[in-house]
Amino acid sequence: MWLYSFKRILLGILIIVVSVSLLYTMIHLVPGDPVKTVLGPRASPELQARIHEKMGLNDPLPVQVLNFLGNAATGDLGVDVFKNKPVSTIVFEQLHHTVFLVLAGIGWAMLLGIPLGCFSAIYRNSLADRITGVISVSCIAIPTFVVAIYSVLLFAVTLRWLPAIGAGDGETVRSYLIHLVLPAFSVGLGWVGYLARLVRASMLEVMGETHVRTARAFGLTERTIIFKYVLRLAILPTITLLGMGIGILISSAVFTEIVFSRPGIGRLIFDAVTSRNYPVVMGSVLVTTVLFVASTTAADLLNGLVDPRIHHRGHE
Amino acid sequence: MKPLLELENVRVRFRTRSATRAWLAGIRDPFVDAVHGVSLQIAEGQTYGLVGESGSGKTTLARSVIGLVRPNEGSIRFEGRELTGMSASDANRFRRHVGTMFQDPVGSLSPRMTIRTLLAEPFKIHGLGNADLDHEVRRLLDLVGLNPNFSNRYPHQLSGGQARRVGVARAIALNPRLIVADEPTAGLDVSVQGEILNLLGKLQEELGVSILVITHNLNVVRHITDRMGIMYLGRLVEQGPTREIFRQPRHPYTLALLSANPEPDPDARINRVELHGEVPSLINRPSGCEFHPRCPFARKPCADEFPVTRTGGDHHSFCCHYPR
Amino acid sequence: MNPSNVLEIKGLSVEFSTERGRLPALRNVDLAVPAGAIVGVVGESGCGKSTMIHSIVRLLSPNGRVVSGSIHFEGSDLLGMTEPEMRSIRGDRISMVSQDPMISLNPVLSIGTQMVDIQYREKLDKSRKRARAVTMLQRVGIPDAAERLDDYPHQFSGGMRQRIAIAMALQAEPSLLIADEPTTALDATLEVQIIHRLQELQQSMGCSILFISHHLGVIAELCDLVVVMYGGEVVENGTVRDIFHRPMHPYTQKLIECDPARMVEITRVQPTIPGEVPDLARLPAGCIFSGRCHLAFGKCHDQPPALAGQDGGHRARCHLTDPGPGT
Amino acid sequence: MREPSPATPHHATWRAVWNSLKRVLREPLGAFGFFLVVLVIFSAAGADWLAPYEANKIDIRAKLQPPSGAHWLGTDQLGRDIFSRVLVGGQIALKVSLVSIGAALLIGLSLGLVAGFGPRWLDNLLMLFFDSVRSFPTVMFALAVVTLFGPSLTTVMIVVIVTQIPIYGRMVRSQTLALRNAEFILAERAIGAGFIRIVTMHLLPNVVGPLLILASMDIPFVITIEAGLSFLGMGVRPPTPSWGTILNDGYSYIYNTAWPVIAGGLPIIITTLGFTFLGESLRDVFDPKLRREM
Repeated sequence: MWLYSFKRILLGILIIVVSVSLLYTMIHLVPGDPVKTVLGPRASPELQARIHEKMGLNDPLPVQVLNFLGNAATGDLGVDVFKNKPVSTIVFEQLHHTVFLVLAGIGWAMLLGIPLGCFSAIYRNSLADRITGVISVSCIAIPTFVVAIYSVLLFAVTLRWLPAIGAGDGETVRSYLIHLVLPAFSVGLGWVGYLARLVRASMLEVMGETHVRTARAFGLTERTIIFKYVLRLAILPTITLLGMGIGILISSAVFTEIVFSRPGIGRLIFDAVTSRNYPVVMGSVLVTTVLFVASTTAADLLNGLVDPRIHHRGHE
Repeated sequence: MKPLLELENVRVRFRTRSATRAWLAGIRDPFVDAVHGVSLQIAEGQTYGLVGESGSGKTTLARSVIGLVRPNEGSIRFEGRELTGMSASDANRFRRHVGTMFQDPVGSLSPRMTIRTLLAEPFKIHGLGNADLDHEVRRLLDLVGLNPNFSNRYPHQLSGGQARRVGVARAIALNPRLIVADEPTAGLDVSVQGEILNLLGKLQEELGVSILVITHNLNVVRHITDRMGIMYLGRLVEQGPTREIFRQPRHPYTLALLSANPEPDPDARINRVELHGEVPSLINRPSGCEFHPRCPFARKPCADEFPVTRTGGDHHSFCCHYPR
Repeated sequence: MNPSNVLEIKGLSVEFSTERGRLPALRNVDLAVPAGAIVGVVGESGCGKSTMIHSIVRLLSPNGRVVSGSIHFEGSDLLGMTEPEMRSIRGDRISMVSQDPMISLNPVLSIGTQMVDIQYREKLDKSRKRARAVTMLQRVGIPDAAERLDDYPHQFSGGMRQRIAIAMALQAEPSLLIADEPTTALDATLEVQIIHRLQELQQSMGCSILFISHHLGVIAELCDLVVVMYGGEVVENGTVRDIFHRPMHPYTQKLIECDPARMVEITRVQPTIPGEVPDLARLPAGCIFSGRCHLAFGKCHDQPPALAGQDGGHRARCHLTDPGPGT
Repeated sequence: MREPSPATPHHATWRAVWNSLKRVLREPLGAFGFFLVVLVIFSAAGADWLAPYEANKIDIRAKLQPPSGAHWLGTDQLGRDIFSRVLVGGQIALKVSLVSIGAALLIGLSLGLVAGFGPRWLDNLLMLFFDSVRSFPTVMFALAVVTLFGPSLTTVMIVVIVTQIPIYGRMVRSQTLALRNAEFILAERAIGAGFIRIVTMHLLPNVVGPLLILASMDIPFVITIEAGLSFLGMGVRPPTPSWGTILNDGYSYIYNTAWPVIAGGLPIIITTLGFTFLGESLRDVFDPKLRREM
């Protein structure tokens, strides 16, 4: 097992290094001087040279990439030359908003989606199952930002039940939570469908396997069979999906954050992209990539813990 | 008799771990011998049966004969010509002379092709595309006893026995000198098994081909082969004329295998040689005679010394310290 | 019902509804398993063996339905039971060993957990249940059973897994064990080991076994009584000697003849049964075997024969052995 | 006895397609999805002569009007006819998704075959590449690309192509690895079939079907990306209409009128639902594993 974990973590680090290097290289291969783009055409040559020096743009590209990665490993993501503030500070000022949003979204999706999937699998082909199926598929199909806009239209503009803008006054927890309701709803809705479909499909697959028939033939109660013999296996693909889900949500939070004008890492990147602020783009993309890889890796490791077939692979 | 196929000291090694993994785990030799030191000959028109349980290396050996697996040591000669290390085009020419049947009757036919396409394929591959393919397809179907309108069907529309017949037709399409048949009766009901065996027998008589049969079914071997070899852990532990081996098996493993074959007669009294334990893994080959941990007759030297191969008349050879 | 029988099936018919319509997979099947006996069921693929055992434990797939007939087990009708009543019988009075040991155990639960779970009816603490599991594993020949209790199925070889499956099935000392081709997936030398172990355990526990196989040699060696099935019907039943020495039905005769192990003389031309197993969607009007029977005559093609012969003894479903009423 | 008719494989293929279509249409959801997809395709294809107005024609006097006989879906803040813009936007959305999925399919297929058949190190390298691209969440990647090339339709397509390649590549690779040692492939090798013959005649026919179903189920995803990026102002450049820009324009005026938002969102919902329902029932028909459950 530890060999498996070690390999999986190593792979995760490798993936981060490769993808960030690719991005870094791409940014620097694009024609045009990023500094000029940032400072505008009328900046003095001395200022340009100083910023060049400060951003380490005079080194050859591989050195730059290595420097960036090396610094990143120690927590230094570079400096935002506009605000003269470390990028890491900027990123971590915003990150928790996104994390709360994602956890709230995936949390309610899990609480509803997984039981719904189990229910559908147990009563498969019933009317309730069919209706759940249609609703789940529809939830998956409708894009998050459309859900977000329509929910603003319905709950904020028309019904005026909930606030549409911002993350609260920043003083009370209650206000923060109220402002979280609609964003979390839109972020999670598609995942309710995803989880319900996946849990249903994998439960049906497991329920068709011979060992479940064996368990039935031993007269085990339906409760034991479903919750111990079936769910334990059927949950494995769900864990993997959740790992990916958290990663995907962190990155796609930008839509929800724009629609609801919430602070967060998505919005930060969006603003940085619009103003072509490369250090902030790089820094925040690196952080989200790390989070993405970390959550998928964690899911795989969790899978390894739950699934003895992976667990024991090291011994053979 | 002139041997058509000659194997000498064939050894096939498989990698068990990648180089880096083996290095990490501290294994210096990350290989196993799936086939080790196998020598055998098949004469023209002869049927040779290769018997063994799962993991004995019999399928690997067959695949090295048809060139799907490259032996690491030893030589394979077909009509006196060396096959190992042959150029790709020579190997392809050689393939015309060898027909192959794989284990799974339906699964060894490409699923999205009609029977007609499947039967015409050997001709196309070997540049005989201008032959009257429709005629050839009908001839082959007739030869294996299938109605010509089977040619428009797909493999999944056939029963096991019918698919097996198509497999036979493909194997004999180019008039080969040798047919390699891997478990030709696997997955077929008893009543159908006989049909396939009869078909092979008939074709052998008409076409004069040699057949190498790989099977775990001793009954098949007993009835259709001239010579047989018994494999255990990648080695040939005994080989000789089939009648001779059934009459007097010399290696204890052969004895156990033959006696493990229950007869359909409630009054048959079987002097059964029962083995202890299970087949060891190829990674941990036992010392000395590799069969000794399971051998009911093992004595002291068996654990230490590898037995030499002895010959007991009429090309009957066995690899045992204390043959029966 | 005959009180000396543990299991008695009478006139069992089962249908499956499929895309091709209703398939009558079993028709009018009679079968009896006397207490303490090993009854073998022989037949080729598609003869309805599996459907029959799934009907006994009432675990037919959802599109299958029992049309008529009764299944009496220890005096009570299994088909009339409620689901909880049926569940109290499964695994306790009737247990099963299935064909492929690689897929019949739950892959993510240790065998100890699975063996403790199936003892849920016993009022014992967990350590006692584990101890019982170890004893049972030792009896089927698992070396180091106590140390391996927390291992998972994938850590055992195929032969070991089948032993574990047998241990689980016999744990509750059932009165009937249904073994569905338990040795088909194993090599010959292992097959012999396991059959002998099964025989020993049957003798020491005194249970009955319904043993399904297509391997005539195994049936001849292990069983006391034999039932021959073809195309969803019982075509012949009798003692093992009746069937192997005095087969009455042409199908049984041919089947035994076809087994290459049977032939003392080495022959290059093997006997076969020409033709194909009948399509369940288009059954013949007469005898189910008439299309392939070399002895079939006029009546065979339009009148289905009845299972006839000695009551409770050697019987066959054939017009040749049963001239029918009025003659 | 009947002479064997020279049925070409083409014949059989079309008949199989027709049969599966019939099976899809028998399911209410499949039929509904099929209907929606046909509707979307027709309206996009015929956008030029179906649209009552020129999509970019500004008429400030008629701004933010509710739906009426003259403007079926009302007008936006510049008085442009939303119905016409929706039709033209649909054309763009479909074009983007078909072109980019097609390109990604071709590249993914080739890379997957290379990974499946090539040497171990190349396989590992490609897998690392696939995993790296995938771990770059689509939206992040899109933003990064927009930073480089600026917002445009091409940018959207590049994003889609690059992010979809690993999905198809991985699938083709795993299929190839599974089939590479399948008995029928070994049998072909044994009769001397060459590499190219094995790939084109025996491997691809067994890989392409599932791949196409997968790709058809990706169409809604791509439409979402296009609309989403355009919504953020990082896709199609104004004034070219896109469902995303229609939504964005409408969102700014959401407290004035709800119609532009509703009109911009509905086509997205209709299209994604249509393709998803159709894709789901196609998969049910083609995936025998699921069919057995029924």
